[in-house]
Amino acid sequence: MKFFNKILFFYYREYKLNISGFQDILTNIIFFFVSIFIFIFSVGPNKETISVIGVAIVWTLLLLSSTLSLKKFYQDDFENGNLLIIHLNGFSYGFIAILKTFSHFLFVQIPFLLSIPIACILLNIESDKLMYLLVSFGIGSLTLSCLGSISSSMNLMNQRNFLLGSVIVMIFSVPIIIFSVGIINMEENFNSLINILFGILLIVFAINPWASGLCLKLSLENN
Amino acid sequence: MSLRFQRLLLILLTLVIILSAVLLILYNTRENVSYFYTPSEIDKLDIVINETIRIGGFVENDSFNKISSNSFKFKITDEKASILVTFNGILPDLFREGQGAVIEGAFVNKDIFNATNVFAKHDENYMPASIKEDLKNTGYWNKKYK
Amino acid sequence: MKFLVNPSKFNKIADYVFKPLLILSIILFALGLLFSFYLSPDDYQQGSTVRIMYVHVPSAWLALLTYAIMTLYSIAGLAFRIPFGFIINTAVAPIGAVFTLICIISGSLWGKPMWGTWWVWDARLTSVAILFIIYLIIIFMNLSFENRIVREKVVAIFVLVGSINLPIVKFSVDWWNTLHQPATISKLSKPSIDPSMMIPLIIMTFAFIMVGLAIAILRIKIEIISRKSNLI
Amino acid sequence: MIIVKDLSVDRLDKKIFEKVNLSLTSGNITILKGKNGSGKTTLLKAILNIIEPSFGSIYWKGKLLKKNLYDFYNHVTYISDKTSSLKKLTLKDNINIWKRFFCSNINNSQIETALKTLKLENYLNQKVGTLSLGETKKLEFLRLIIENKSVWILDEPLSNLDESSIELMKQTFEDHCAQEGSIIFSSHQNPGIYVTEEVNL
Repeated sequence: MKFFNKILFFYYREYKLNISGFQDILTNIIFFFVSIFIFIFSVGPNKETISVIGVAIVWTLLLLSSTLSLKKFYQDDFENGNLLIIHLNGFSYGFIAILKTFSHFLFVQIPFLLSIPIACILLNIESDKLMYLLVSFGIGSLTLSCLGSISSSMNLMNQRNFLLGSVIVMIFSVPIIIFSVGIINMEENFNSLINILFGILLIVFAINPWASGLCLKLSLENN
Repeated sequence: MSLRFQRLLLILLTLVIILSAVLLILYNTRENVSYFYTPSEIDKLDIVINETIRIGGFVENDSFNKISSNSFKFKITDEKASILVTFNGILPDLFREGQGAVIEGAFVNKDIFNATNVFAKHDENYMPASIKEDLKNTGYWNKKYK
Repeated sequence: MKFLVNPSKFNKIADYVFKPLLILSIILFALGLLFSFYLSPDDYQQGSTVRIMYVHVPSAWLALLTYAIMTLYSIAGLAFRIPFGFIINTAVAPIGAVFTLICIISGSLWGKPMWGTWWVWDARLTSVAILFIIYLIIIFMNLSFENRIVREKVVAIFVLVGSINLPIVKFSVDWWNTLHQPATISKLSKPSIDPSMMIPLIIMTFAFIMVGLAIAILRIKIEIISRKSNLI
Repeated sequence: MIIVKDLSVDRLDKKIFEKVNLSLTSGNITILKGKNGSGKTTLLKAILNIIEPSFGSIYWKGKLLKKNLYDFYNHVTYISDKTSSLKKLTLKDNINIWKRFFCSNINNSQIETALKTLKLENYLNQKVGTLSLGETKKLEFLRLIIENKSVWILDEPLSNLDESSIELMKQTFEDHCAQEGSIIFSSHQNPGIYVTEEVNL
């Protein structure tokens, strides 16, 4: 029973950390909206073209803005030694990775999920497509968090170019983009595409604890 | 929940998840994530006017006629259904009757499909041109090997 | 078989084998080019554009083969703690990248006459492009870590995570009926390629393998020496 | 409780230390002495099973450390030279987080007394980032007291502390040993604390 308290209070700590630094989450959302404006100005404000490519814009910008906050994953806790303290408190490395992924999902991806309806109004995407977009991003965002956890734990000790982490996330999210945009445009085989997206989520979710856990162990060992 | 128990739990969880994921993906990719539709599939779906889709199949024999310098009319078939296609543009040099082709475009009305571009699909058998001649005159020339 | 695992044994075998390997690869290349240009006939459908196949198909195979070798060696490095695996990882990555680049360029050169476009967003082509970018990431990763132990292991982990893409490249043609034609040689029962075209293909493949091996031997020796000397 | 049998760790094929023996039973203190970079932190991390020793073994309560690692982690607190408190939060939040996250059965009055002894009580609502280096170091000791585990593993605890704080540290060490606790700490100058075992690296 003590263990579940520890998990609960781990999230209390994450909540306190993220609420105090609320401007980080807000900057992500602002980045998301500003890039939508840039797209609208560059493409031109006529309604048809925007509603055709609107879904693709939303998805690519969500992907890009979720790779913005990779530094917040493990880097801060690694530098001030908290990662070691959390491990000494009885969490194995794989478990830390899962907890961190869910905390990233809660505190970074959920605000994006909430800001999608507003983005859809800006890009005048019809309401039924909005429904598909929310569902597909709901699944896709957890996959992006798992990929973010893998790539940021790989780049913990990599001082020279940290951008490699976001490149890794983008490369592995190509199938996610293909199927989620496919869901929204091709309505008739809807549930099979959702299953494929869910399958990709499961694969990445299963790999995440082992890949991130091993990288965390390595970084702590050779710090 | 000792560390070793967590590790055991993780191993179990990973195996179950990977298994269900692979089953899920293999089951779903089997039928319908296709790069293009075959003409028989098109008949089953309700045709949506000028929505760009891709159709793949064989060019029906002696259905190909040239209207003007670069506008053509031919039929795409997969031995079960066939669709009349109009196309203006340059055809790839591999494009012939009986040859596989993938066309991209939209339905102009109920049964005419206006293609925006045509890809000639090359099947996987390679055979020297010389053998084609002697097969032809010995009469073994198989219709499919056009 | 010890030389596959032990650096010093590998060095001995490498010095012994390198000279003949180089000569052999030059001969095979000359033979292969001769065969593919002059002695092999035109294809009954495509005419002479099929000759690009003699470069495209071997480089595609070798790109996948190098990645498979890297995956095996990173498993050996991580699970069985064989340090030689990490040496192979850092040494072979650029060779795989070059083979994938040759495959992509020759593929698009071949695609222009055959399909009518330089590049079409098709399952196999995208997965090969992803494979190329994964190779680039591996090379960049090798350059950006200071600590050697962390660099080796993180690269090995990334190779393993990236190996999900390998089956996708292999089976992308069968899963999604794509524009790219299904595998010609994989149907071992009745390879639908005429023997007269098969010979140059085999010769070119062996030529590519020899060249790849020669460069790999050189790079592995450099890697071993650099590890012994500065031990960063 | 902790027995280390001729442990040796090498990093990048360089020997950091060799054949180190150490035994720590409840109620006494061990000090690791050595100049900078002589592997004191590496030895502490090896004891915490963070670093794989290349030779030798560590026993906790008679059993091999790897076997009952969870039990070991339940009895150990580790203070590294880095300040582990969250800079963006106030001192009060930090204390709340530590108290709950470590599920420690310490009541508020004990925390109050600890704050008074460490003279940190008037910084409660101040962000930790604004405190001075010495005060954040004392904050680490506050976490030590909040966790109240039996074994303390400290890395350079007495660096950048003023005279009165060092006196204070000696006092807390003695109280902790009186209640059957044990301490391993590393230091490059000799602090003059009663030490039962000394390990020179």
